[in-house]
Amino acid sequence: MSGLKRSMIILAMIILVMSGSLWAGGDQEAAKEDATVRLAVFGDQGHNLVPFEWIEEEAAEMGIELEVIGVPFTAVYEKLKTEFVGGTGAYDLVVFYPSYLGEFAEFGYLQPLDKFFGNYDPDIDDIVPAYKDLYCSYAGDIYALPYDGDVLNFYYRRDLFDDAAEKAAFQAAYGRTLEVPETWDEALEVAEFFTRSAGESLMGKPLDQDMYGFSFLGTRGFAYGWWLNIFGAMGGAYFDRNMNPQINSQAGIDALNMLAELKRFSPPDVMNMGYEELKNAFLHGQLATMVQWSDIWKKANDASISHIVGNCGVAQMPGMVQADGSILRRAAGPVGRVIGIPTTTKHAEEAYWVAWKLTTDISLETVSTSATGLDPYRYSHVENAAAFEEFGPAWEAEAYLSAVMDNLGVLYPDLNIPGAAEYLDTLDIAVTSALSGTISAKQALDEAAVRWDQTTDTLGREKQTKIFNNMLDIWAKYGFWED
Amino acid sequence: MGQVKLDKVWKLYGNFEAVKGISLEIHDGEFVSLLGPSGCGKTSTLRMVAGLEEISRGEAYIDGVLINNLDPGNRHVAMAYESYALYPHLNVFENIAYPLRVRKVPNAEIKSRVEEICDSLGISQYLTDFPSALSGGAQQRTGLARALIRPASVYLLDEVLSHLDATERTMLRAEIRRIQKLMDLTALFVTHDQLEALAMSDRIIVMNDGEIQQIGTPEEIYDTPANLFVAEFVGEPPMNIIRIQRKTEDRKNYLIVAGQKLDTAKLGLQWIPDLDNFFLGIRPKNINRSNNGIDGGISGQVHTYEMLGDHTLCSIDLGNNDLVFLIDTFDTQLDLDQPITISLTPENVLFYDMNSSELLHR
Amino acid sequence: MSKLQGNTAIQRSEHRFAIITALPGLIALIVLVAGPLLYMFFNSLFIKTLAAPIPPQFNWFGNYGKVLSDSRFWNAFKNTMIIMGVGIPVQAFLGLTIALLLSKPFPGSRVIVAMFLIPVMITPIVSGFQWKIILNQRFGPMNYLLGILIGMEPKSWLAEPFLAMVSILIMDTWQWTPFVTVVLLAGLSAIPKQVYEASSVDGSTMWGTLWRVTLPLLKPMFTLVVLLRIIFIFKIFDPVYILTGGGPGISTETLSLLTYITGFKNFNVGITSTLAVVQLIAMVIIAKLFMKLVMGRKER
Amino acid sequence: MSEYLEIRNITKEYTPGKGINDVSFSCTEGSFTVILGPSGAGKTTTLSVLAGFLQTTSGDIVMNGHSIRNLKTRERNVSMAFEDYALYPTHSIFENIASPLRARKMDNETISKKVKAIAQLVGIDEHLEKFPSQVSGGQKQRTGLARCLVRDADVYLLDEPIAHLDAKLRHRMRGEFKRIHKELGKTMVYVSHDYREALALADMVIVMNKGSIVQIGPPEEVFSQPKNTFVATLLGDPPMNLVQFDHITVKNGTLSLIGKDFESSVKGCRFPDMKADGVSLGFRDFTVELVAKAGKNTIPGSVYVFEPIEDQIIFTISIAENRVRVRTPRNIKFDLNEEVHIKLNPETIHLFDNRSGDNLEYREE
Repeated sequence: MSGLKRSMIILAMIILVMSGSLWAGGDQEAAKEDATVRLAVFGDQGHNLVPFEWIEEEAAEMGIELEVIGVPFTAVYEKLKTEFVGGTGAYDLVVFYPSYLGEFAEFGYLQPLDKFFGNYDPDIDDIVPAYKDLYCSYAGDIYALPYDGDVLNFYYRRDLFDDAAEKAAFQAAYGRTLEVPETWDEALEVAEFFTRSAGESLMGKPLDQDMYGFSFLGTRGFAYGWWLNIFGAMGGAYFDRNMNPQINSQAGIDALNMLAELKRFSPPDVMNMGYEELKNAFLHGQLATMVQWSDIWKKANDASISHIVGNCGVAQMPGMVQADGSILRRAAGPVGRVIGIPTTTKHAEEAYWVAWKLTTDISLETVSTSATGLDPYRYSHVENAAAFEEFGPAWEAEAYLSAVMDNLGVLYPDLNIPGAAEYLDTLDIAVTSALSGTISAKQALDEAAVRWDQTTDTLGREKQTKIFNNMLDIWAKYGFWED
Repeated sequence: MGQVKLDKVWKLYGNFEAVKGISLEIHDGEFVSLLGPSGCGKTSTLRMVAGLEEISRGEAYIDGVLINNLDPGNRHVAMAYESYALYPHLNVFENIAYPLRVRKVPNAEIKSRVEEICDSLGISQYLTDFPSALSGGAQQRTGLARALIRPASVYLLDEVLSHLDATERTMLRAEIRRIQKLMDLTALFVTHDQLEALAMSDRIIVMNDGEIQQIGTPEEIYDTPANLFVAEFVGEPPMNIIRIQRKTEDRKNYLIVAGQKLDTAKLGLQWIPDLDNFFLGIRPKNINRSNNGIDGGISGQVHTYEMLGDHTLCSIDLGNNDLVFLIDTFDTQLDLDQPITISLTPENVLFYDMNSSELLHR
Repeated sequence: MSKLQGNTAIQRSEHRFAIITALPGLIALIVLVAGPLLYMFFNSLFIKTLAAPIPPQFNWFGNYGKVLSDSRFWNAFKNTMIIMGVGIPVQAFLGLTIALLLSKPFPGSRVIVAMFLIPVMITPIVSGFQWKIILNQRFGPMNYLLGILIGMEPKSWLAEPFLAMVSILIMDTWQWTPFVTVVLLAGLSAIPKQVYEASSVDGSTMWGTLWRVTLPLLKPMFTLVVLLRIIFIFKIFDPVYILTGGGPGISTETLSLLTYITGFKNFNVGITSTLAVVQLIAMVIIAKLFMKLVMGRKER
Repeated sequence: MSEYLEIRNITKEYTPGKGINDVSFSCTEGSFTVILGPSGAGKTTTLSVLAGFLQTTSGDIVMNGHSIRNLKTRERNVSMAFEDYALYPTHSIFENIASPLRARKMDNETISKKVKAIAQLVGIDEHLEKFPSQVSGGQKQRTGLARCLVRDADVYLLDEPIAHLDAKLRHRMRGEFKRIHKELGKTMVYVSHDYREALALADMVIVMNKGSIVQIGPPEEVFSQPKNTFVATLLGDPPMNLVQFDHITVKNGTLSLIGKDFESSVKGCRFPDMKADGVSLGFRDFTVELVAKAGKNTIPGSVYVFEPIEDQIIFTISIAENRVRVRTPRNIKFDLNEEVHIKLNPETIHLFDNRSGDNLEYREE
């Protein structure tokens, strides 16, 4: 048996070594030796890379062949980072999430794009400013062009809010008119009001399934974004100017408690709901309100998948009432997609053409179709309601676009300094842990704050502080931050 | 008590008839061997008695009790196996103690009984060893001890000597026989080795092709095999079977053996079958060399010979490649191809029918 | 060596030949096994990250202190141990029961054994999504079945910390019980049939034979399969990654997932290497403890 | 007859227990030598040294007056048959037999002729077109033998060539071997662990044990005049009986045996006068009689067990701690534990030293 034991241990070592320390290396793509330029495009798998197919013919005329390499949603950072660290130049064009922009630009993985603007004008001023400056720029230079204007919006069931009987019932219960909530406190009341079990009545008809007043995204990964909406509205910030974590401030705790309150009126499996689950619950008519990315409105009006066609209301994110009586609103923008050009590419000009084509030339088409999950990010998008009319009447498309525009206007940007992935993962764990009840909000956020400090120390406090302050400067410019 | 009775017992595997309605009885205190070549049905028979195989048809009784539907553990049988079937994870003591442990016999009694049986089988020094550390002989002794440790109506021994080397086999053969006799046990022993069967048995049941060929004492089986199968199967070297043609000329009977015409009177034969063709069977020991030229002799040439210590085994070519064997004394001087004349001991000559292979009687 | 001196040239060349032929394998072994292992240990002594362009900093065993005082590490360790402590006994028991049922061939048993291997062969991604659907709170068959069978309220399998862990155990058990079964079946088929026959003639009951003969003889295979499962559970990734992503919160985060996140999300080379070394040590200790347990039982 | 093959003081050491030590013997041209011994005796090592598969540590091998010690196998002109056949499974029986000839680039016609002749001699000529997997073990063994014999070699080395056959076939092959050897008239060295083969085939038997030669002699001599108890028990089935005595004396041809519980004497022995302690009396089962009453030249014992075999009975008799086997005609009847007496034949008894096992007669010489 000792022979067996010894070999088991050796086996164990091999397995561990294989699983723990083998770093995936990118494949080196040898450039073709003919006139056609072959561009390796990197991005997350799925419908968001579809527009690359649309431009294949046109690209071919330009002497460009596109090879699209898709990876799973959650693997974008690890693959890209691995590739950049390895520096093999495997990709010519990369689609990624803007929270990594700071890190990638800071370390010189990406090249500034301003120099190409002369060739093809990206119409920079058409881009919603917050997006342009916070998600595409770093240290004053444009490093990426926006591709997907992700921002969270407040969704509600228009039919429920318009129903006379429900209005009356709400009036009786809460002593005010049933309206789309302006504040998170109102949102909570509305959520409570509409949460009903199967068999109870809704709009005068008995429910054949449970109805929930609200829902958020609770699965691990981007849940922090839903907390950011409230945290931002409460005036919270990631760090202060001295790089002290602020997430465990009273605002952070209150925001997390508010989200926990809302969870009471959310589906029981909300902590395992991701984009798909959340979307499906809303489209199946199980949710009265929810917060989601901008593309949901398009999906909600697609009769092949939606039970609530024509009833999907999109509104500005609720906020918090300030001392002066005004309402401070913040809409988080987790994920999002931008296109950048790695410094290692040999075909930057061709790559830029592709980026320009998709983000400028045909950008309206890419955001106004149900074939993609891409969302508006240009003034020209929101001004072209007609392009969205396949999803609903003009007035509704206009209302949708104006809500999206409003929310983009109060964007609470993802942290995009180096180490953002680690900071945000830590934050996400704190939020989901507290929400799942294993730990108190304060404890969770305090722990996260400690870890943030450790991350900052590992990455170099001085440098991180400087970079974050640059970010805050931009925030301040748009009024997202007041010193 | 220890009686076994099989009444028209069949063993069928699908369409294959392994045992074809055999009937037999084993009496109290008797050592009976089932002898036959592999595939003859002897092991199936034993396993049916043990309860390891279902009895397809017919009835089996132990001590008068119908056992067809009894579990092996309830049949009052004990068994030892060709490949020992020891429990590899138990030491010799525990292997032997197993049947007692199963019956919840008190520890002290187990200890004394195991020690006693190990003493008589000469394995006392191995009690704490595991089977894998033992020689084949010691393993089989352990297997036998495990079978003998508890009282049983009948002890079933399945080819228990086959895997042992020659010396061990001879020794254990004698010891099994001695213990069986001293303890007055009833035993059913399966073997393919005719020598073992002859040496150990009170009675032998020769089987072939699922059927009983002959039941008898070792002497009966050896001296008067009931058919050609038994004649050739029992005895080493086997019985010489010589094709004979009978000719009658001038009222005298002649036997034509390999083209040689022999006078039956001069051969000393009292009786020959009233058939034109038959087989003559004679054991090599009952063939003698005779001097050249004497009547009644069969002439041939030495084909091969080998000295085997106390005797020389010689094969004689009678012509037409018909070989017969004879056993001679050790000091015989022989040469290959040397001419030789042989004679048969008349009282040991047997005749067999060519068609039925059965022994022909006067 | 003195034995070699009297040897002829032929023999000496034989020895040389033996060494030369064994050398490539030996070198490959050292390079493939010892190399990465040493490199891993080396890295664990440094503050080293790829998330920022800072030079590696020698830190003695600081990383170990950091890891061992980190509640998230202990949480992951605890979760791994729970999966091991609950999953392995359950799988061993189920695997043994099924193996015993299948050990006597009956019509169709080969087909069943073959079918049994399907969970092992299905890509973890696919089976993960399958289970995600099965366990779905609203339309998953699990809640539906439990509802009509025992009238249970629908459960949020993947959304509550306790149930999420149960779900992972269910999927892991579904995935690995067949493996345990097949290994034990191989072990069972290696037990000579005659030993069972001997036991039945010796008068033992079915249970007695199981307890006195089958189980003791199955022990080596059992030990092997449990050791393999210990190692595999240290590596457990797919069910966790796909079903819960370690959530809610970190309630189902395992050591392997934590290592993955530290390595491929945070690109912290030093800590990742430290985690790997700590896991290796933990695995060796647990395997040793288990072996001690198994060996100790032998001398009764 | 000249010494054709001489082995001089060969020693071969490699792993302990597998070598041979100071082995010397010689074979005359055309002789049949059998090396007999249990496994581990060094038989196959000796053969491998002769074949050149193994190099000797010291000593010399002389063939026809020339040392071949430093020649490689292929330079020695020896041919060998192996215990495990070592046939080429992808070749037909014919091609297997032909392979040594093909290796020597003979023309097809000669090969065909030689293969057929040898195949007929060993009795495999009807199976030449078959493949090894299609023939029985005995036929495989014959094929291996034919392959060994087909070519003209100075010496044929046969390593247990019939060990894997069943008893009846082995018996037949023994006879046929004799024939083959006579017809070929070649020098053969044959290794076996079965004394029957040695007695039946050999001109000269070399008994080996633990890497050394124990006795060399013609078969009758090795059988009836064993040099020690090892040889006495290696040959014969049952082996020679040995009865231990504390003390013996021989005076004027009368052997006095003093055991633990009894004394006996045997008159008319050929032994010279002597006194010795710790001696075993040896006799073969067929040289003695079993009688009911003590008498001249008898030793007492009791029946341990008796076994009727064919037309005889083998009695196992306990003499104190010793068990001996005696063969009697079928009409002798004694019961278990009954007292009996063994009547010895003074001509055929032997005395062995208990400690060394040596035959005292050889020691006296």
